[in-house]
Amino acid sequence: MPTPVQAGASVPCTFPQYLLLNAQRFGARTAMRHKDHGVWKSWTWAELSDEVRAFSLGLKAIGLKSGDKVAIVGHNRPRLYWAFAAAQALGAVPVPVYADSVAEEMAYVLDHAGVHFAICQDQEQVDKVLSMVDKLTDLHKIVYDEARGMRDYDHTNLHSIDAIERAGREMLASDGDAAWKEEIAAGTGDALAVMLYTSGTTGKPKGVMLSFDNLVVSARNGNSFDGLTEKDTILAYLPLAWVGDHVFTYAQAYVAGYCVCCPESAETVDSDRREIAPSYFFAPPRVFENLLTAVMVRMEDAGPTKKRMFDHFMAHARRVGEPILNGESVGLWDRLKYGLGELLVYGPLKNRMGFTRMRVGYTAGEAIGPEIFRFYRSLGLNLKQLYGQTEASVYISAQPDGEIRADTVGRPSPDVEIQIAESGEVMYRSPGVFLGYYRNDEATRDTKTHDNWVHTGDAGFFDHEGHLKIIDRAKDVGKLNDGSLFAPKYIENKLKFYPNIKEAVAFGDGRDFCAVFLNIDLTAVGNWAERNNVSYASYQELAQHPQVYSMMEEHVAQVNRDLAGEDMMAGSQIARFLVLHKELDADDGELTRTQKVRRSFIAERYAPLIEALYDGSTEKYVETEVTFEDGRKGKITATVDIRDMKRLPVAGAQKEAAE
Amino acid sequence: MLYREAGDFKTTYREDNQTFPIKSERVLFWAAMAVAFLVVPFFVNSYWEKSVLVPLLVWSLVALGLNILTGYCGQVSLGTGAFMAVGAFACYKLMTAFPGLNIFFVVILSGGVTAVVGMLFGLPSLRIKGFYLAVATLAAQFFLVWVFNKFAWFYNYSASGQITAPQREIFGVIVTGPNAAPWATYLFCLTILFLFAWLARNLTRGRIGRSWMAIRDMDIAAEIIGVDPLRTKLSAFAVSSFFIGVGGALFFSVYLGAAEVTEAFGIDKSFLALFMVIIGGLGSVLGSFLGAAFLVLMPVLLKNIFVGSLGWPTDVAAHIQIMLIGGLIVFFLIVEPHGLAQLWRLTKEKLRLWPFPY
Amino acid sequence: MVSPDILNFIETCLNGLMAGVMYSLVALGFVLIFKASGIFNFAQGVMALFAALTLVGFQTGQVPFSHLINAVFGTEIHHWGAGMPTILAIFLAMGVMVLLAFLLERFVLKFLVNQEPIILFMATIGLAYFLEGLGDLMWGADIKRMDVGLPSGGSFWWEDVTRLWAPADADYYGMYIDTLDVSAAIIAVILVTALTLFSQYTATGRALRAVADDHQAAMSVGISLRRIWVIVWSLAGFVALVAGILWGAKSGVQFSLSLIALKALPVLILGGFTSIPGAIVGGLIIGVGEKLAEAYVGPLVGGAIENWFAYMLALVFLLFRPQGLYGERIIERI
Amino acid sequence: MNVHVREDMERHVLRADDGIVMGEDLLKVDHISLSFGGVKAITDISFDIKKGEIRAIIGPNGAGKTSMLNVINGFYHPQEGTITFRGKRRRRVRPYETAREGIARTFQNIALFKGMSTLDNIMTGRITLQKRNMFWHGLWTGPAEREEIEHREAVERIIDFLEIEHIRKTPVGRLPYGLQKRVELGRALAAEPALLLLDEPMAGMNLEEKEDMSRFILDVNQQYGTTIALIEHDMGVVMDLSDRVVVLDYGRKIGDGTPDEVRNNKDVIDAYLGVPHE
Repeated sequence: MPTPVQAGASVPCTFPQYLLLNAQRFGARTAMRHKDHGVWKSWTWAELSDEVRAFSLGLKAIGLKSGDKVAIVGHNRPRLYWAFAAAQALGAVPVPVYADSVAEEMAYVLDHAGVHFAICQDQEQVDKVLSMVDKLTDLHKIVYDEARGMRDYDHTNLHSIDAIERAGREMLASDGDAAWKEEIAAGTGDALAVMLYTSGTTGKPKGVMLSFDNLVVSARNGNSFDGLTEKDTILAYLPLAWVGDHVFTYAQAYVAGYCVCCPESAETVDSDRREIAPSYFFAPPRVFENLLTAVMVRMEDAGPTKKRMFDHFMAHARRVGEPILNGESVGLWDRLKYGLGELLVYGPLKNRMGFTRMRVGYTAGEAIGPEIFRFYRSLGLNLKQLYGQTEASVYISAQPDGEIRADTVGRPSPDVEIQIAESGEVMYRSPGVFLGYYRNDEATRDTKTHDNWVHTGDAGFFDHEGHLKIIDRAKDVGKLNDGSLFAPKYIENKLKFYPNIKEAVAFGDGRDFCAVFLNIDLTAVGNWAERNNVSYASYQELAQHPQVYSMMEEHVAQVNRDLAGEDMMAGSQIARFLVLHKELDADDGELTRTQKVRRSFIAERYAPLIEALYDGSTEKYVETEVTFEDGRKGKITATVDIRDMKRLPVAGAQKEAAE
Repeated sequence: MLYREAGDFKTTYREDNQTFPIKSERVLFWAAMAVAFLVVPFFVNSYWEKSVLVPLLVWSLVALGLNILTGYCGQVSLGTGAFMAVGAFACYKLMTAFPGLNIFFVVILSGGVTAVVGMLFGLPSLRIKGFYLAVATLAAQFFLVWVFNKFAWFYNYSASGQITAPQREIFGVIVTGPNAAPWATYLFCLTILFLFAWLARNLTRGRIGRSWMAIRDMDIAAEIIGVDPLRTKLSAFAVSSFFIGVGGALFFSVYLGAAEVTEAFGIDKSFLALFMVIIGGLGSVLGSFLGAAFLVLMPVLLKNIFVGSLGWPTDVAAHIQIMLIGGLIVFFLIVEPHGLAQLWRLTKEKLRLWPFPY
Repeated sequence: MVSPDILNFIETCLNGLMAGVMYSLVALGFVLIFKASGIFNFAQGVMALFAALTLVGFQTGQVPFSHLINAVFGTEIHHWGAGMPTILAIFLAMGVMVLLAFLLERFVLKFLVNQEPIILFMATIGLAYFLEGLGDLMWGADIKRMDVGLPSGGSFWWEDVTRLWAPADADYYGMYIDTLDVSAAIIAVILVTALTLFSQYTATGRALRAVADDHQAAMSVGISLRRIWVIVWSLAGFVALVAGILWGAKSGVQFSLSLIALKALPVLILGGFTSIPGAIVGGLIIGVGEKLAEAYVGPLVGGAIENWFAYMLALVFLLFRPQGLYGERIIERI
Repeated sequence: MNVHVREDMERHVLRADDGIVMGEDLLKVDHISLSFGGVKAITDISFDIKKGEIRAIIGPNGAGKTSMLNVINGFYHPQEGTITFRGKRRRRVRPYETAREGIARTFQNIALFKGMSTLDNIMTGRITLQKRNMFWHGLWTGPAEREEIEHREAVERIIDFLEIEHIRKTPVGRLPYGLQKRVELGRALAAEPALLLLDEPMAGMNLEEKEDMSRFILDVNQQYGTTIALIEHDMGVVMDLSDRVVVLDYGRKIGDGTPDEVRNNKDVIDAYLGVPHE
């Protein structure tokens, strides 16, 4: 293990124990940075441990006790991360909540978890909690980080972290921290560490209970798998309530002792990442997609010479970049040319994206478009895929260095056992397997077998190299009426590779053919429109523009060509498509908070459109209800065009097999 | 393209505020300084010293001074030649009156004298603005040159009306007079320029610089938010004249050796300096250097081409040269009115964004 | 009978007025361009030099660029062999100035629209360098005599008349006045009057004034800014030609002729950059003031004060009246 | 409990400690008349601004509102009348002197320093609080740098307050109008003024920007206890924001009081409905 625990000391099994250990072994190393007021403020592990102690003692002073649930609401702020350890040190259980969830969603979680304390980032979050305070019978205290705007609030049960830390320091001065440390030392690994509410594609969120053992072992395995040490750096920009963020920027950081950097605000993430240049980076495919789209869009505007140079070197990178990264043998001339490309294109590109120092990068959550994945790999970035779940404390399978495939999610992670059920569903068993769903034994029983095997809900199989391949959600994989396999996500991902397509939803299960909804990417298509003098007044008008349709038609045709070339998927070529008149939006419930498509909801909401796809009409008039940013509701109407696509002949052998 | 900024983050305001915030630039700068201080002196000969390096250094200093007044504080001055003359004559009088005084201090004191004179002529700036002020500074130009011409005390009653720099040394090394070695005069000027560039950077980066720029950008608003216009403008005149005075002192004592006021410090010098700051870039320390380099090196280059390579008569070459310089100035103003410094900034921005166009 | 002192004073004033008219003439060139385009044209003086050089060149039949041609091809040409009548030469020179205005608009001004005044000002200094080099290259840098047939030399008649004004016993020989100055002044007055009439009573003149008042508005009513600029610069070229002839006839055509621009600057700050009457009255004040100062103050401080006196006069004046002679009181707004 | 705020209040009180209790007169103008070359801009106007309040000055175009602000901060000098600020009757002053006494303002037409970044513009607002002289600035390292950093910290708090982190180093000329207005408010706040004059802070803004700006103005008033006098045309905003309103018309005062009182004042209604003057 890269971070050997000192001989003689017992191996820590909780995060507060790791905190004290880190203060000792990495006392002078930077533990956390935060871009605040224009510069990166930083805390060493020793300072961090002091802050957490003061915070923790202060919380104790206002009545937080072991077993209490503490909601943590806000964006990636150092003090909210401290709140985790501060609460855990007292035996309390942190429950992070998505900061952008609306008051009702938040209230459900707070109520369901029965939180006693809510630690909020700012007035916005405090207001949300206060608006629902009547329903939250267990809630005693609200704590906030940024005081702005709350001068006139009733402060009987409202406290600022400043005040709490001050109280904590007073307590420390008068009583010392021996009792506090004893309490930490008494912590055990099997205790409940945190509760993470999964956003859930259907139904109400469920509270996944993870123990210290779950997290600590997973973190330790994760660190050793990728050789992460106290010298690494990570950017904390994903939602606190998401298991990935919790494991990568809290659990693994505490175990390895690496540095966590919090950006200044959501708008500055890109420039903050460039400044920090993290060595360990995690992002859902969407982030990589958006980055690539931005790259391509900007390169469209480059001068012809520069563009030709870029294209030339990118083509070269596609050819030799991955082999070089994988350590395969590549000719000297190709290597030299790749070196020149590094100087002219790859290096600057990585620099602009803030990936210059990235040693390990992961993407997960959804399948990433193979082209997108290869783009980053060919630049020389060690981007890998992993497959994980909240219930597994993230890791189920991951790609080891040098064994990277665009279409697999790698081998089982250390200490993880995987089996494929009869139904094709992937199941696993590991030390990271959750304790259960909070106050929902039924769901726990549905998901976890008595011998600790967990249903993932995903369909997949192992390829001949032993790599796990995920096709789709188990329940989403279906069949067309002619019996061909229909994996909607697979098709959607192929479509979404095109920068012009932001989102795609495929239909076909139990139907005669496959048909899709497309969402244009406003940035990319808008840019294209500007360059081609296509004028438009609204998203809707642009989406329905005939030229946009022809462009989409080309993309779909290409996807059909791809599909025709694959044994399993050839039958599910796209027969008809339409471009949606509005952008799919989480506020309207069409996407999850993690920006995943909610297929069934969409199918219901746009039923007339689906009907039109299958009844042969060439256009359809629809009315759609939308929610505006301020919460008001409105209606938009449109007549949506539908296009027919030519399906390429399926290879003869396949046809026979299907009959 | 050459910039790799990823991972270059600032943890204190001090770091955030440094002169070269990008690491590669810091390296480049100090490497250039090392070459200028440690390598060039070993290779400099009399031709390079007299026609390129020393004039370049001295004019850079003068341009820097004028840029403080015009570029940072927005007060256009056409009296630079005369202020250089003040520095030169102060230097001459000090050198001859106190032969024991170290030439370094003489030069600095000459700047001080010029600062006082500059402030005096800056007084009208409180009431007169824009072109009216520019023309008013011409009064200083003509008046001061007349004074140095008319009153023989200034040139110690020499028959020719010329002032001649006596030999002076620093740490035993001769830096003025006919016996000074090229490397010595070069290093002397370089050191002073380095010091003053550092000073200029310091003055322009903080409160003083901001108050100058506030007056420049919108004088009424500046006064309403608390900038005292008189003090601010006078301080700009003082600092600017200080720089120009030191430049004038070096121009006379190190570069020319002997000078006659109407010839050496005429209005053409005022225009030359103004061109340097405009071509180089108003409100930019770097621009002052670039502008000075352009206008010092261009004639040398042209002369080498026309007379050296093509073998044309010097008068024809001189005419073409002046035409070309005039044409180039107009060309530059059309292509990039914000000067070479802006061109550099844009290039840098391009390189930083590479391969993206924006 | 008048005392000789007073007569001397009057003589000085008269000479000052004469010089002043010439200053006004140059200043007028500045005002024309500044009003129409907001450009402070520092090249006005060099334009006068260039115009005069061209005129003399045509008159005496010089081959343009002969020095350059000789240098490049090793030839020895200088003159066509014959000159041309003065009046034709004047017309040709005027043609060259119009051509220059056209080229300027085409290659320089067009690109400098909407730049800051300081940039425009610097561009005209660049232009001044360019024209100076061009003039020298075309016609040579030697001092040339300008003779367009204007009378010159002191007027004996005026001397005789004025001698009688002094008491007979006074040691007074009459006032000296140069006939060249007189004819120059007369020409200048005619020109100024003509220009004023032009701008008041012709369509082009009205368009000119419209542009001066408001560029945007003028353009919106269909006045072509670019055409106006060519006209204005041609006019300025014409004024420069006249100034070049008059000053050239007086002191020869050479580089120092371009310095008359410097003479005009104090007139401008006194009279205002945009006021034609200001240019005239300012010129006269400066002319008289300068001559008086030279006569009465100069001896006290060692003479040769004409270089700076006008500036000091204008400066002191400005300190008490920042808006100039004809400007309106400035109310600052925010 | 409320530590952040308390600290900021203390800072403010240190500077504005003039012995004036909240709610008493901070500024009084008495019988002010101002004319330009015979044209009367303001005729015999008197009113007061109490410490801690938001005081609106309203009126139709040309009513003399901006001239009144210009008088208050010493840019115009009235021919008649007196101004009492912080209990002291003011002599004839230059605008930069009133700035030093604690009056800051924003302008109807944005008057930012176009050549500087957002950060530098706001730093310039602290010019009255910076003390180091040219000598120290020339040396930089040492007192001058320390002072600069100290003020940078204060400015960063304002940047945070106004939520303009992302444009910290952008030249202000490139910013959209609404943000420029915000930067200008930042520059005025940077002076930690006792009295803040806002000349049409919301002119030309869309609804959302107006809401933001209103929030900032209220926050400034509540959080820092800053007294604010503002000119604004949007009546809704004025009535929501201000504690008391003074109404001018043709350079005369025609109404003064709480928003409700003013709303029901007959002269005011006439003026706004355009009833001709007798």
